[in-house]
Amino acid sequence: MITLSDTSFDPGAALADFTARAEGAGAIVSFTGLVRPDARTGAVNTLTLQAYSPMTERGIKAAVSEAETRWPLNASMVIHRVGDMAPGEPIVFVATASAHRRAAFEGADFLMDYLKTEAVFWKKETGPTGSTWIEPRDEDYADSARWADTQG
Amino acid sequence: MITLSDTSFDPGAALADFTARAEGAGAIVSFTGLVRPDARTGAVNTLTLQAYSPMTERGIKAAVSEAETRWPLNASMVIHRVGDMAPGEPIVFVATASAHRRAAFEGADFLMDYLKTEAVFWKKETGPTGSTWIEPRDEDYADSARWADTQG
Amino acid sequence: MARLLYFGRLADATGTPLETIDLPASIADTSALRQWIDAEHGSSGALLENTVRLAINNEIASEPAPVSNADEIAFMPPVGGG
Amino acid sequence: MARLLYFGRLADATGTPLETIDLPASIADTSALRQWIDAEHGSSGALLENTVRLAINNEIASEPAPVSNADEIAFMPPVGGG
Repeated sequence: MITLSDTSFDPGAALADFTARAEGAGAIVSFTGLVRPDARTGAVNTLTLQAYSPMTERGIKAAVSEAETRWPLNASMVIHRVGDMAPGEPIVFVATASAHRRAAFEGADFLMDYLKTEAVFWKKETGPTGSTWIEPRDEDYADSARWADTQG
Repeated sequence: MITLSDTSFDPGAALADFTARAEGAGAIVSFTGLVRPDARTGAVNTLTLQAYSPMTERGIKAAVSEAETRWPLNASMVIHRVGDMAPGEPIVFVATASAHRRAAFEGADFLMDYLKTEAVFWKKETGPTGSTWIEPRDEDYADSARWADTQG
Repeated sequence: MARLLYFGRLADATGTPLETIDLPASIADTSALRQWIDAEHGSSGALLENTVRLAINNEIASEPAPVSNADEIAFMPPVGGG
Repeated sequence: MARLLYFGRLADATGTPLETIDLPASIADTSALRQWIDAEHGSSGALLENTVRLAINNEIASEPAPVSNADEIAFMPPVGGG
């Protein structure tokens, strides 16, 4: 289940829904990303995320399919904000369910690496000194490259 | 925050509480363990967990302290059930908050390895053919040993 | 009419996130489109950069690719995740 | 009076999870306690196993360790997490 939402969402409610859906699973991992007040360009009042539908959703669906191929997941869920967000607001929620904890952890970690490095989003930070569009940095690619080792 | 609870708890409510407490964090990872209907000894109607207070809590606190030494965590939370549980009920909830996702994932993973392999609990599965006390198996130790590499 | 989308900093470079425009007959591929629209908007080469990818009708293009007056064409700076 | 706790399968082996008992004067250390209480309950050696650890007043004991009639003594099979 993949949702791009232009309004705020509640990670606790998302986990409650997901847990109710994940019948028979023994392990559920969730990741919640929140807007930090001290992002890359200094103090941040507003984080803006742009997506390009349906390309953005298609990419996330492909990452979810890859995760479900690599790990035995009973269920998975992605909620991603778009639009303007304030510090402390949730940006992203990912949950995975599996029989055992290792698969649930690795599946969620993999999806987050995709979402934070390759997903089709453009990101702008607005602070007291103005707005800056943020483009990828090397550290992001290093995280994502961890998964390449286990491929093929 | 460490809680041993002899009544059922709601992982969604726990994550909502934790997220509210984790001010300034950018990344929150949660793990929820649920009673599976198909545990080690076959069909399971009831899982029973025994703790020895305060030794059990003391061990969990030490693991939380170690996690907070190893990773820059803003906050962490452990809720663990004791007593009788039915399939689908939450057994354990762990949450970690950090500035970045790698620390939050690894801190939660480390705490779960402690809780599933070394924590002071005794576990009984009761199914149609009777009750069995479950003692450690090798696979559990392999997971926990992963962390030894990064020690010292 | 072609629908042109400018994502991220490219909306600042062109002054608009989105426009519907009649492509001149001379604009038959992505290479010609980049040159022409960058000049139209006075974007100082922002639309010519190699790291800016084009998507035609929501699919990443292997450039140069043909463009037509019915296409939705997106100018995409590097995506960096959410 | 000493307070004896039997965790996990040891409650099945002794027939009780918990008892308060007057230790005979001859029972001065964990080794003597294990022998005596295993015989008392007819536990067929379950309380003598090396993998069964003893905790005295909520601290794991390095055996043999002295025991007194005021102690809480727990018999603990291997712990396997939750």
